[in-house]
Amino acid sequence: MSDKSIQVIEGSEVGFATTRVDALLGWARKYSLFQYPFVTACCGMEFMALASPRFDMARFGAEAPRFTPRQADLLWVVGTVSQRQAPVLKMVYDQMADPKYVLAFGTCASCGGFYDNYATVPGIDKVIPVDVYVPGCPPRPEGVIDGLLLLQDKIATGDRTPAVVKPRTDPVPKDLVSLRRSAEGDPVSEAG
Amino acid sequence: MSKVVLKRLEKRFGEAILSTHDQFGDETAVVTPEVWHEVALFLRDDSRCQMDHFIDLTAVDYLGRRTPRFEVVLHMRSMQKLHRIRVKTPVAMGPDGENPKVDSLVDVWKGANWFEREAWDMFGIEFKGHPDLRRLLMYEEFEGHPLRKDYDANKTQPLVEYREGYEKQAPFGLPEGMPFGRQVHDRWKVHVAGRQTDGKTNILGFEED
Amino acid sequence: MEPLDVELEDGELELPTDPMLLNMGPSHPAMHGTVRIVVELSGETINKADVQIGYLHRGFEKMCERGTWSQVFPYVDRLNYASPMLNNVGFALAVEKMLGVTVPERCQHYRVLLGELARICDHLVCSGAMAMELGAFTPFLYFIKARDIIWDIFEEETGARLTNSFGRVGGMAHEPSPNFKEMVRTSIPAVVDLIKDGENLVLENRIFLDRLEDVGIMSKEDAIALGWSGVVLRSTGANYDARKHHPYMTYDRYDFDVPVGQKGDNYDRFMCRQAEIRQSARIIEQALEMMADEGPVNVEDPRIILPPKEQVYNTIEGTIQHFKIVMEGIKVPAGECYSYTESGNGELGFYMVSDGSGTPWRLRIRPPSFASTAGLEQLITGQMIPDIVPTFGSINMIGGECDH
Amino acid sequence: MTLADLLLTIVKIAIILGFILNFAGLSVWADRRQSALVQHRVGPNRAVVKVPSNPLRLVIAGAAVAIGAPFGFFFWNAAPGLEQARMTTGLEIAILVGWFWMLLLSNHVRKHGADNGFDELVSRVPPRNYFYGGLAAHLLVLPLVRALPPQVWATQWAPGICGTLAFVMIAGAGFYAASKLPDGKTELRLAGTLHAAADTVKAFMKEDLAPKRADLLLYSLAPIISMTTALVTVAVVPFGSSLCFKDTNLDGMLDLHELGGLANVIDASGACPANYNTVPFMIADIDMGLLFVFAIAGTGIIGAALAGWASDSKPALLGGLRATSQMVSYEVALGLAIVGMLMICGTVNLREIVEWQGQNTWGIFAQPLAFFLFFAAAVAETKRIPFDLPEGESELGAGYFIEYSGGKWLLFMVGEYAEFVFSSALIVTLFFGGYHLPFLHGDGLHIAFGDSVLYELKMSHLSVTIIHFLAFSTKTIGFVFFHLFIRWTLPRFRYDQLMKLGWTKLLPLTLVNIMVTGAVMLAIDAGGPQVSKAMDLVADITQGILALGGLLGTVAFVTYLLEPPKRQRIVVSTSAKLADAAGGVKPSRMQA
Repeated sequence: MSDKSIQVIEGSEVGFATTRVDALLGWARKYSLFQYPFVTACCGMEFMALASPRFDMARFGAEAPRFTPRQADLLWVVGTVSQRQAPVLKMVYDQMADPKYVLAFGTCASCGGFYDNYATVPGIDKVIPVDVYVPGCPPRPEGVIDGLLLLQDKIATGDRTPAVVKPRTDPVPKDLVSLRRSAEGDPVSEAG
Repeated sequence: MSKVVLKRLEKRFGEAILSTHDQFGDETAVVTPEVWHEVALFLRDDSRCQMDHFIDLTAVDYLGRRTPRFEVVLHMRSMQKLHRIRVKTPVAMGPDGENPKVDSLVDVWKGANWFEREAWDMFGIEFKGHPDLRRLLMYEEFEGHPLRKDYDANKTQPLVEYREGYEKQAPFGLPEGMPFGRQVHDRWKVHVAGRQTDGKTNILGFEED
Repeated sequence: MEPLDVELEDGELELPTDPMLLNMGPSHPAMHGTVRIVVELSGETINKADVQIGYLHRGFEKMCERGTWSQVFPYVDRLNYASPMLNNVGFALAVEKMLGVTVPERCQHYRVLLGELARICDHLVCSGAMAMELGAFTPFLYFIKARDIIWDIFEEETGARLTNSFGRVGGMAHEPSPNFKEMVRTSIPAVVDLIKDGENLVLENRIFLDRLEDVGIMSKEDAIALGWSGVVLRSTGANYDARKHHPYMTYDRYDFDVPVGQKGDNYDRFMCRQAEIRQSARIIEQALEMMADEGPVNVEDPRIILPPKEQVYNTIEGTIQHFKIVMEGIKVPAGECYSYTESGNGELGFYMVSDGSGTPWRLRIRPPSFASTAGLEQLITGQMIPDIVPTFGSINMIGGECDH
Repeated sequence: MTLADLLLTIVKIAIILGFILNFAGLSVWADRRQSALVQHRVGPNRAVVKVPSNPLRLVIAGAAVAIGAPFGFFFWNAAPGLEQARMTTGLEIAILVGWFWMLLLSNHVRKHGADNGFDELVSRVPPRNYFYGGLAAHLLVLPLVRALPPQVWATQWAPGICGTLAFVMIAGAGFYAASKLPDGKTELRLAGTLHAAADTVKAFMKEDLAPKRADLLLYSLAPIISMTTALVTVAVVPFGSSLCFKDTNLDGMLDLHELGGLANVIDASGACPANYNTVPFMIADIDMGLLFVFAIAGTGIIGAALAGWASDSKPALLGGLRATSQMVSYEVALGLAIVGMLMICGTVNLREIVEWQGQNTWGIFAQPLAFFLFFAAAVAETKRIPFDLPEGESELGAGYFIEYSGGKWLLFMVGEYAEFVFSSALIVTLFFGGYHLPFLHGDGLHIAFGDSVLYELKMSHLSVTIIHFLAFSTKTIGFVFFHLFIRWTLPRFRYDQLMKLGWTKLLPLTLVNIMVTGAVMLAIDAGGPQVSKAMDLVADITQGILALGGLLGTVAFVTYLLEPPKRQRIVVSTSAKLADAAGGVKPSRMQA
């Protein structure tokens, strides 16, 4: 079903009603990303920080954790996926209901990182498709929020091509301390 | 500080103690595999030693450096006397490439259980008398023992299907390795990629179809 | 369903039943993503349990045999990823033990400071996650908020929030930043306040206490035989803390207590962690006083420490020295050595075999939570399914070090 | 049943279901916003709808005019006897809108800058001071209006002017807000509640999976049972007092043309005068009200049990078993906990129970122990923390609905949240006076202790009804938030602890409660008129305490909300500093 709606949006013969419905669907999916945290390793520590008050993932509607893949929309793969873990990941992905999105959190999930050996899968895209890669070992929460916003953009436009979060720096006013920064400044909001 | 333990060991076991040293301040005794279990029991129960705190059990592969090839290393500590000691025993591969064997210490210290399973998993050292010598860190279908020096660090093995319960199921995926190739959503073109899993190179080659 | 046409004898009123196998993990909210527990249930009671680890086996020991001694630091960071700085310090001490060098006193205090800050983070994550898995979400948020304050210090000092890779053989990567002491002094009271907020929510709470008390009891003898160490061992009443009993660095000069439990149940483990946070704060206060503001941080040994950047760029000796250390690694004398420190979870040991080259021949890590996870089976057998959650949470299994 | 009855019932169903469902949706969202509360703030929410500004301006201004118009229009021809009340109402509304508007404006200007001189003027006063000023004005008006001589208020123009003032304030606020909208398109965020709307749309359009070996019929039936039972029970809860329509043709039936004949003033008891038709503000005014609730809620167990069994999944089965045993156990305590209340009121009709509380005292004072027992059992019935074992997220994944996805799962969630809004409503009805407010009677405000009257204000039937509805909603919402706070704080029980609590603590206590209640009732009956008079005075005092406590609580709450959040400067993050030193890097739109 998701594929069809995507094709309609990008196709040339677009009826007014269909685009309206698709736009509504895109909007709803974008702001209601129930997540399945597939947390395995170090990045989980940053994932906790992301869910905690300072970075507050809830603002994006993407924090409600569902610990059953059936009810989740967004699969966060947080941390290294080993050879032993990979089949589990595949199983979890298969059990998710469409439309489903995958975010590779951190270098290990994106490409295996510096664990280039017999035990580690070099990137989860060897096992499941990925929508957004967030590099970093572990990535800063700001970077992950960038990734989330990128994913939201992609969902709204129906674009399923894999994308990578690029590094960027935001300007910081002189007297702004870090605690206030996420509270009010929210420079990332411009991208969303 | 822990010299007294070494002295008592030498007194008790005599010839079976191959050598002792205290390099970098760590008192060490090398014993023959035959008395391995006996030494452990003695160290735990002797009133002057009381090495009741199990610390570590592992192995080292000295491929090309020493014979016998493997050395099983045991660290322990005494809660009361604060002694620390290391006991090692050299073990060799069997004549037909059989796995080296040594007595299990699970009945001496409970904690040895997982450590021995790990040593079996990583080095292929069989512990005689171990109640449940399964692989610990790797999966059952994994072939070889990765920490042996002759196991190539890059050698990947096929992914196996997730197992419910204890029983094994057939592996899935390509027989020669992981189903490599970038997986993307259906709409997107499927890239074909290959990775040599046996050799040293591991280059991901992408190709538009 | 089978029809129930079994002939029942007099007095035999039992239905034919099979025990149920339930699989928890490896991707399960309470299993921290990396452990699988297969339990055999009778009702909700666990008859048998099989703990399977290795889902985060990343080949740490094999990777260490491929690079130089210094290149091990990033891998060490990711062992106990709740407190990377403690691992860093532990590994640096291990290599220094083989090299026979001692870092200057200022550096020792600096290492202690960063290490104790990391220990607070470690305990906060463990206690917070445990409370969260029991259903009390707010204490977790308070603890993470407190941890973020400490991470700010780490970021200021090392440039990284989590995986610092800040330790070096023979010193630290950088000397303390000018306002380091002030940052720590202002942050620690804020952290302790937040921890109090979080604790007030759970420690006065009958439900929370009922879930913890008398659940997952481990006897002292068993804990010792299992090779437990750290908080989990001390909670059983055995008094062993490497910082007290085998002091390293400047730990013998600080005045601090080692909290010891009585029963070895989940409550004791939780309380020992919380008490240890206070002790760490005490150590931090004293170390701040003792640490000199000026002075060298690294040892003055050109075979170990990289030369300053000006020398590398401007003098041929500096370039060569830099090249030798980076490309060939620090030459560690041949032999074997076991070095241990008290990490967040207990005794973190490194057993190293060197053949005299710049690369470790064998680097064995003795992970504290490996031993404690081995005891999990004994802890949960006979308990109920919900008891797995606090028991597993309180032994603080960290996948990175447990699975190597 | 006449056509008018049918129409009114449909309207009532729409209002009540709308209230329950909307509020269930909103509380889902509030449930998730806990981290923001810990940080003493509500973060900017990202769910945004872009609306063209001009139509939005029309809507805002139009709404303001529509809300304000009654005050400006009807107050000019005040009903005899109600002039003073109309005057007070008009002034109070004007003050309320005034300070609230100024406060918002001042806050807005402080954050986003001033557009004109008026903005600057307003923002010179800190937002909190507007609240304090408004509060003083609110209190001042009450004695002032009463002090005025009858020559002033008994005329037609005094209430008219006050009503017009209220109209001007409301309409002015609306127009000024409309003028503040940016040109082109406005981003509507609605405090994050749009996320709840997004959840609903998304869940219905999500793929609906079912396990291979599931029993498809029962699997599909379970969520429907779960949700329907939660919604049906609402039918017997009174959301407000009754409306009285004049029975012009005296046939005892409500006809369509009689809908215009709403009573102007009724007497203090709240009962309609003779020749008037009574329309209670509940969907079904049935005599066995409470029994109906228990009967239907008991059926809800089937939903959870079926879901657990039909899913063919081990965690689901365990969750279903837990749900069944837990709900059956606590149903007993739940039922017995309110027996004391029923004995005192002598009825199981919820409307009559509320009326009894209005005339005497709130249930919490009559049955304090029963309240706690009932509350604990009700939380257990709704399967929320600390009793959320059937879901047990960290043990069973998601418990009995672990295999559900998409729309079916949404039904479970809506059912669960509707259930807990409903249980809040039931607690309010049984123990917190339902729609009743202290000293507010059918004919207006009447503050009296025993025989000494302190303050009196006549009010029209319609305004009393509206206030009653608002009071009920506010109390329910308050309890919903109480539920949320519990969920955020408490850990969950273990299965055996749960059973022990239910059978060995709650159940005996409910029985003790029944016996004590019976004994006290007998004692009061034996005491004669002296005792019952004293009881009446005590009841009045409790009402006074409630009124005072409610006012102070509201003021404290608003003051707390207006408190600027405490933020400590601790450490400036390094990356921020680096960017700062470089003069800042221009943000660019992120690209793939």
